[in-house]
Amino acid sequence: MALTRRTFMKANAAAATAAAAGAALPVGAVAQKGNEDLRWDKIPCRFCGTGCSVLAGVKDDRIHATQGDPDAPVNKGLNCIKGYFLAKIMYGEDRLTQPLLRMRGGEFDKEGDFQPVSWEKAFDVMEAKFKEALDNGGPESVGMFGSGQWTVWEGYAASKFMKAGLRSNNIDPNARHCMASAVGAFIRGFGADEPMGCYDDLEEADTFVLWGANMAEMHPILWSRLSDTRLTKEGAEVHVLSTFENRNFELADNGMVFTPQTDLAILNYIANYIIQNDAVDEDFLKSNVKLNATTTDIGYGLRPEHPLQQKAENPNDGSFSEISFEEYKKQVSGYTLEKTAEMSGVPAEKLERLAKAFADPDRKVMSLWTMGFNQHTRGVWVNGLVYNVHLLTGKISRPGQSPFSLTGQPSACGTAREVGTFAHRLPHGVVMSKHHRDLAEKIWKLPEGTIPPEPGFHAVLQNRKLKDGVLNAYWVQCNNNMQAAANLNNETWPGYRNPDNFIVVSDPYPTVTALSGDLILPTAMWAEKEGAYGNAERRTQFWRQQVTPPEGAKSDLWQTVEFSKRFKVEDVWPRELVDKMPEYKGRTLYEVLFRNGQVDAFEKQKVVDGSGNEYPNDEMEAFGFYIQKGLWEEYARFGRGRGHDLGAFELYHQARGLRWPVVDGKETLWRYNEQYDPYVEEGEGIKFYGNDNGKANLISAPYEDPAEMPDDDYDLWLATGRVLEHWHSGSMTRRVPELHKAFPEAVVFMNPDDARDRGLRRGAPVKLETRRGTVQARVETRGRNRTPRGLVFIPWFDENKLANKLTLDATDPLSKETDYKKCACRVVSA
Amino acid sequence: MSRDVKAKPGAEAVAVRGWWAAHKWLIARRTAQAVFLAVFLVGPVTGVWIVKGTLASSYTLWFLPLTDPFMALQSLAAGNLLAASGFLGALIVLVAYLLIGGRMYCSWVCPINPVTDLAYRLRVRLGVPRTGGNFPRSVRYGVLVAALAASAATGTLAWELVNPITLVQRELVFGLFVVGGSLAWVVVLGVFLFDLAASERGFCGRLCPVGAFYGLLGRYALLRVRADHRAACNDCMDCYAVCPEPRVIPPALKAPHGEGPVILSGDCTNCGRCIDVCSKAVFRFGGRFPDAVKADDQATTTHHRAAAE
Amino acid sequence: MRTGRFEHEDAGRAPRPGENVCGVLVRAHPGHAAPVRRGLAALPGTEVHHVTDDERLVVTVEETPENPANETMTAIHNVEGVLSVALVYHEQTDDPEAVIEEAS
Amino acid sequence: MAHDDRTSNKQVARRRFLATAVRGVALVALAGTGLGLAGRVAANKPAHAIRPPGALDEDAFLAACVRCGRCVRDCPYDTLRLAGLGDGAAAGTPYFVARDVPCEMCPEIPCVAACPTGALDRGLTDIDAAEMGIAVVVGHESCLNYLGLRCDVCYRVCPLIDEAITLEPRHNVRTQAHTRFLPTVHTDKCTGCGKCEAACVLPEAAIRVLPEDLARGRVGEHYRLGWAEKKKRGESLVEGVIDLPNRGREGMESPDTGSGRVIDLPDRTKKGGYEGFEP
Repeated sequence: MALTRRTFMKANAAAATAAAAGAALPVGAVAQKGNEDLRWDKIPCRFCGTGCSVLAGVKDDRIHATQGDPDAPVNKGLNCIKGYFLAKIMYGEDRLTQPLLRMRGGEFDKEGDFQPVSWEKAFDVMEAKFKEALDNGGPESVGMFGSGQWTVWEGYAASKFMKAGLRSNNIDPNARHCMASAVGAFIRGFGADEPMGCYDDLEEADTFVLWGANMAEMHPILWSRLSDTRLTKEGAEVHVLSTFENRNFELADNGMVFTPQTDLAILNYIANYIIQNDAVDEDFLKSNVKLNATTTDIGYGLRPEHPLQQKAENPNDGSFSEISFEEYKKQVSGYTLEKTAEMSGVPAEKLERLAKAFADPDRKVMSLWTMGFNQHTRGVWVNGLVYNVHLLTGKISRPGQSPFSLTGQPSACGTAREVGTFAHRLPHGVVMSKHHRDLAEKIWKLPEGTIPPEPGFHAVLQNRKLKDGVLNAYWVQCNNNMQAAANLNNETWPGYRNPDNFIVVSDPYPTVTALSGDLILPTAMWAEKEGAYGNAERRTQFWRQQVTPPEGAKSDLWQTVEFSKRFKVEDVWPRELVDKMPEYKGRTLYEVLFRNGQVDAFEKQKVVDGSGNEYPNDEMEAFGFYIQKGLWEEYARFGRGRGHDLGAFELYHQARGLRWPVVDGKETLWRYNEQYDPYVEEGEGIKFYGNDNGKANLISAPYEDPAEMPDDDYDLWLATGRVLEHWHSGSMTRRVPELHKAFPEAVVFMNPDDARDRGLRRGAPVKLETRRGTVQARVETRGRNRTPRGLVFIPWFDENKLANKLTLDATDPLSKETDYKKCACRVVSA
Repeated sequence: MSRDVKAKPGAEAVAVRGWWAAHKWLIARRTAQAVFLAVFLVGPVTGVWIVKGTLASSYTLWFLPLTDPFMALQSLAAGNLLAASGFLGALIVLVAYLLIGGRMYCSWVCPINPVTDLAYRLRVRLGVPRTGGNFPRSVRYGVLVAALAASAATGTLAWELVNPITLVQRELVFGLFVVGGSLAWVVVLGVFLFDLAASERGFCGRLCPVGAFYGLLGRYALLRVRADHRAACNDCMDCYAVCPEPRVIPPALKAPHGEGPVILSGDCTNCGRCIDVCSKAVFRFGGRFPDAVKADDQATTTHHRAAAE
Repeated sequence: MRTGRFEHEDAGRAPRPGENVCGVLVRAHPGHAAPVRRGLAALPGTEVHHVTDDERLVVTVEETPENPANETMTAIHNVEGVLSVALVYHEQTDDPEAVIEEAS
Repeated sequence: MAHDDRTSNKQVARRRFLATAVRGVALVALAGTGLGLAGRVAANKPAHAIRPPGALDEDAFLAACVRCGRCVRDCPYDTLRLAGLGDGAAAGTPYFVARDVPCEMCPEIPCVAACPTGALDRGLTDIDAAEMGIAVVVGHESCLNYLGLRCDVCYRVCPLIDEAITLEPRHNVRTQAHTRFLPTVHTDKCTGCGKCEAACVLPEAAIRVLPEDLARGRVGEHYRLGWAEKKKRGESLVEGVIDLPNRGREGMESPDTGSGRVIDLPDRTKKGGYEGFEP
C-alpha cells in the first residue's frame, strides 16, 4: 500500500489529537508510521500464567512486531520483558524443521546419531515401537508427558488419545511440577479445582500476603497491579514470606524470611492466633465449613525402598477425618507465637503483625502463592492451611478476600487442570470414579470400560518407570523435562537412555530433552497454530493461526491426531471391548476418537477476523474439518452444567478472554458467592457446591520435617527457582539475544558471610554439590536475591548448568509434586 | 665517511673469519629483539604469564617490576609521581642501563630497530642520495626537551601519543597490530619511509628522544665496545659503514696514542656490529676503563677524516 | 512541521487539497456526540476519526480551495452541540500527493 | 658536533652548519608544537570510553598512565581494553565500553593492584566506592519501565541493587491499575560499572554510563533546599516566628507550620485506613 504525504499527515493529525484527548485510536483506524501494513490480531502471551494479551503484527507471513493489547483487562497494553520479545521467540537460528531419528546404517539405533528422516519414516518407527511396547507390556508400558503450554485442544486430544485410545492413563503434564499441590488442595477442600477469586482481587484487597510467590519477578504484570493498589489505596499493605529476600521485599511492609518448611508452623500459628483472639467468623464457619484433620507421617513420595519412605507410618495417605472445633483448637494451640518465632526464625512482632491482618475483620486479605507452596513435600497440606485461615475468618469468595493460587504456565489451568491431562484426571472428574468414567465414555461414544480405572504414572513416577524398564514407549510434547525434573542424573537420564525404551520428543528447538531422546519431531509453536490458553483467573483466551510454521514443522495437535491413524481398535483394545461396539471393528483410533461425528462436526471454513482478514489453519486443512472447534465443543460438554461452563467457540475468538463459568453470556468473577456465581441460589450466600454437602473442608495438618535438611556433610539449604528474564527452562528466552545477555548464565546466590567463611569472593567459580550431583557456577553475593546464612539459591534456566542434577526427587505424597525448594547442599571452591 | 661504502660491508670478515663469526652479534641482537617481544607474547598466547605489561612498564614473574625511566620522566613532567612499584621498576631499569649502556635498549630491545635497520640497508642498496633530510643529530635532544615540555604543558605523556616504539610493541603484544585494527602500522610505515627516503638513519639517530634519553643515560656505562686491536685496522671502513652512529668510532679507533681505545660516546648503541664486520678483529666488548685490558695500542695519529657532519 | 500557520506565504495562490492538515479536538455538549458527528461529516474536508467515551471527537481537517482551514474551524464552532474546538496539530506540505517510501 | 674547521672550507662549513642548525631548531619547534597539539586532542576522550575503577581525573590520569596495559592484563573478565592508535581514547590507555563488556566489580580490584604508576589510585580498596562514571537513564521515551512494561533488567543486574538504582513506583495513569517502576540512579552510589547499560535490552541502550562530569547535575550554590536544611538542623532556621490561629479552625493548627492544615497523619485504624479518613 503506497502512502501519500496527505494521508500520512492526516493519520498523524488524528493520532496526535487522539493522544491529546487521552484516547487511543482503535487499531487499524490510523495508518501508523513504519508499520503501515501490519495485520494486527490478538494472541495471549506465550509465557506465564498471568495471561497478558498481546497484538501480533504480521507481514509477509512473519510476526514483525507485537504490542501489549491496550484494551486487555489483565495487562492493558503492558508486557514484561519476556512479552516484549515475543516477536523473536519463533525465529531462533536452530529451529527444527525435520524429524530427527537416532540411526546407524540407515536404521533406528538407540546409540546412533540423529539424522533427518521423513515424517512417514518417523511415524513408522514410532508406530512399531509403541505397538511393540503394547504387545509386550500392555497399556502400562506406553506413556506421554505433556504440558501446561499445550493449547486446550492439544491437551484434550492427547488425553483422549492416551486414555481412551491406547487405554493408558500414563499421561501427565509438566504442570505436575508446578500446580499439582494447588489442585490437590482445591479438590480436597472444595471438591472443585481453581481459584474462587480473580485478578480483580488485586484492586479490591487491602492486604496482600505472598506465601512463596516471587511475584515481582515471576508475575511482573500482576505485581505492578498489586503495587499500584499498595501505592494508591490508603492503608494497603504487603506481607511477604520467603526463604530468602527477593524483589518482593522492596515493597514489603512486613517482610519475613523463614526457615524452609516452617510455613506449616506459621499458618498454624495464625489459626491459633485467630482462635485465641476470638476472631473466628463463627456464623460462616458453622454454615460453610466442615472441620477435619489429615492423616500424618505420610512419607516423601520417594521410591518405596527409600529409607525415608520406609520410616513413614502412613506413606502416601491422603485421608482426613472430621474433628470438632475443640479438637482443632487443641491441635493448633501448640503453635504459640514464641514457639513459631523460634522455629521459623521470623521475629515475633512480624508474625503477630501478619496474624493480625488475618484476624482483623475489617481487613480484606488476599493470599497469593506459587511454587513456594506447591513445590513442597507437604504441598497439599500447606495449600490447605492457607485455606484454613481464610475459612476461619470467612475471608473467601468475596471481592478482595481471596486465597489465590498463581500459575506458572500459560495454560496450566486451561489445559493441564481443566482438560484433565493428569494421570488421574478426566475432563470432568477423576479416572477412579466410575461415574466420571461413564460420563467420559458416554460423551466420547466409547464402550463402557474403555478408560482404565487406575491412575497412571505421574511425572516423577514416569521417570522411575522408564528407568525400571516398565514404561517403554514414551512421547514428550511441549516441555523440557530433562532439564526440569529433579534428580535428573539418577532418574531421568537413565530412564531416557534405557535401551529398552523409545523416547519421542516433540519440540521446536533442540532442547536437552530432545537431544536425550531417540526421535525428535519438529513442532509448530504458538502463533503458528490456532490455540487456546486458560490463565490463573479462569480466563480462557483464543488466538488464530497468525503465520505458517517453517516447512516441516507440525503442531502437537496434528502430530497426535495424525499418529492416531496408525492404530486400529483391535491393536489396542481387548476383544470384549471391541465386541461391545461392533461398529468400531476395523476402525482406526483416528476414526473412533476424532471422526466420531462430534469432533468432525464442523466443516472446513475460512477463518476470518472482524475486519475481514483471513487466517490459515493448517490442522483444518490437513484433516478436512474444523478440528479445533470440534474438539472444543466436545470438551465443553464435560463442563457445561457442572460448574465449568465454557462459551461457544466463536465467542472466544471475539472476546478478550472469558472467565468461566460462562453462563448466560456472562463471566464469573467470584465463585461460590450468590452475588456473583450463577451456581449459588439466591439466599444461599456462600456455597461450596463442589462438595456434596456444600461445605468447604478445613483440614488441620501439623508441621513435619522436610525430606532432607542440612547436616555436617551438606551444610546448606538449596532452593531453586527462576528469574524474570528467562521463562522456565529458557528454551525460548535464551534464544532471544537480548534476554540471554541480560542474564546469560546461572549463578549461585549466597550470603556474603557464608561465602567469606568458605574463602570465596563474589564471582568465584564454585562447585555446588548435593548427594545427587554437582554443578559448577559462579558465586553471587549481591543482586536481586539475598539469601540468609545457611541457604543458597540457583535458578534452573541455564542448560549449561543443570540445577536439577542437584535436586532431590522427594515429592508431596498427595499431589506427587516435587519439592524443588529444599534439599541439602554444600559449596566448595572449584 | 663518504659514499664509497661497500655494498656489502663485512664481506672480508666473512671471508677471513667465517660467516657465523662475522654475524655473531647481529644474530644475537636479532634474537634478543625477538626474545624481548616473545616473552611479552607468551602470556597472551599460552596463558602462562612470564611478563605482564609492555616495555613501558612490566611485571616479570612474581617479583620483578620494570618501568621505562623515560616514561617515568614524562609522567613526572606531566605532574605525576609514580607509585612505589613503578618507581622501583624505573630505578631498576635506570641502574641496569647505567651499567650496560643506555642505548643497548635501542639496539637489543627496541622493536623499531629492525625497521630502521632495514630501511637503512634498503637505502644503501637503492643508492638513495643523502641530501635533503640531514638535520643535526642533536635535534633529538631538542625533541627530548620538547617532549618533556609538551608533557608538562599538556599534562599528558606527550611523546607516548606518537612513540612508535611503545605503540608498536604494545599493539603487537595486545594483538591490535593488524591493518585496519589500529593506525600504529601506519606510524611504523611512516618511520620506515622517513628513514628510507627522507633522512638517513633519521629516526633513531636524529629524532627519537627515547634514544637521546638513553644516550645520556649510557654516557657512564661500564660495558663498552673497545678497539683494543686498533693497530690492526686496515682502514677498510666497514665498521663505519655498519655503524648507526659512526661518529663514535674515531675517538676510539683513531685517537692519538693515550686516548681510546674505548668507545666512550653515549650514542654508541653497543650493537656490536663493528665487531662482526671487522676482518682484523679490532673490536670487542669489554669494560670502559683503559687499564682493564692491555691495549694493543698501535694506533697512529695519522690524519683521518672525521665523520662528516 | 510548522504549527499555527494559517496564512500562505504566497497568499495570492489558492491552496491545493491536502496542503494543510489540522488535527482538531472537538468537545460536544453532553449527549450530543452523535449529532455533532453527523454535523461535522457534512463539512468539506472534515473527517471524524474517533469519539471518546467522554464525548470528545478526534477530527482532521484538510484544507480545500473552497474552504480554507480557518473557515472550516469556524464552521465547526457553529455546528450544533459543539462545546469547544481545540487545534492540536497542524502540518503543512508543498506536495501533498508525494508518495512516502514505505518503511518496513 | 664535530666539523672540519680548516680555513679553505670554513665558509662552506659555517653556512652548512647554520642551515642544518636552523633546520634542526625548526624541527624541534615543530615537534614540540605537534606533541602539544596531540596532547590536547588525546585529552578528548569519547564519552563511551570509561576508565577503570580508581582512575584519577582524566587530566591526572593521562599524566600518570604509562600505557603499559598491565591493568588490562589483570582484568579477569576481559572488560578492559587497551586503546589502539585512533581508537578515540589516548593510545595505550585502558578503557572499557560498558555496552560491550561491563566492569564486574571484583572485590580485590586487580586492575588497580596492577597499576605501577598510581594512574589507578591504590587508595581505592572498596570497589563499591569506585567512580568510573555514572549511569543515566537517557531514553525516557524508550525505556520500557517508563512505558509501564516490566523490564527492570538494568535494576536487577545492578551489583548495588536498591542502592545505586532503585525503582520508584508511580501510578500508571493510563491503565489506572498498574505501577510504572521508574529506574532511578543514585549518583552517590553508582560506580559506573555499566552492567545496566550492557544488559539494557533495547537496540540502543536507554541507560548509559557517562563520565561523571557529563552525568551529574548540580543545584546552584545560591539556593538551598529548605526541607533538607531544616532536617539537617532539626528545627526551623528562623526562630521566634509566630502564626495567628485561624477562626473556626482553632486548635487544629499543625505545631510545625501553624497553618490550618493538619500535617500529622492520624493513627491508623484497624481497617488499615486512617482515623477519620473517608475515601
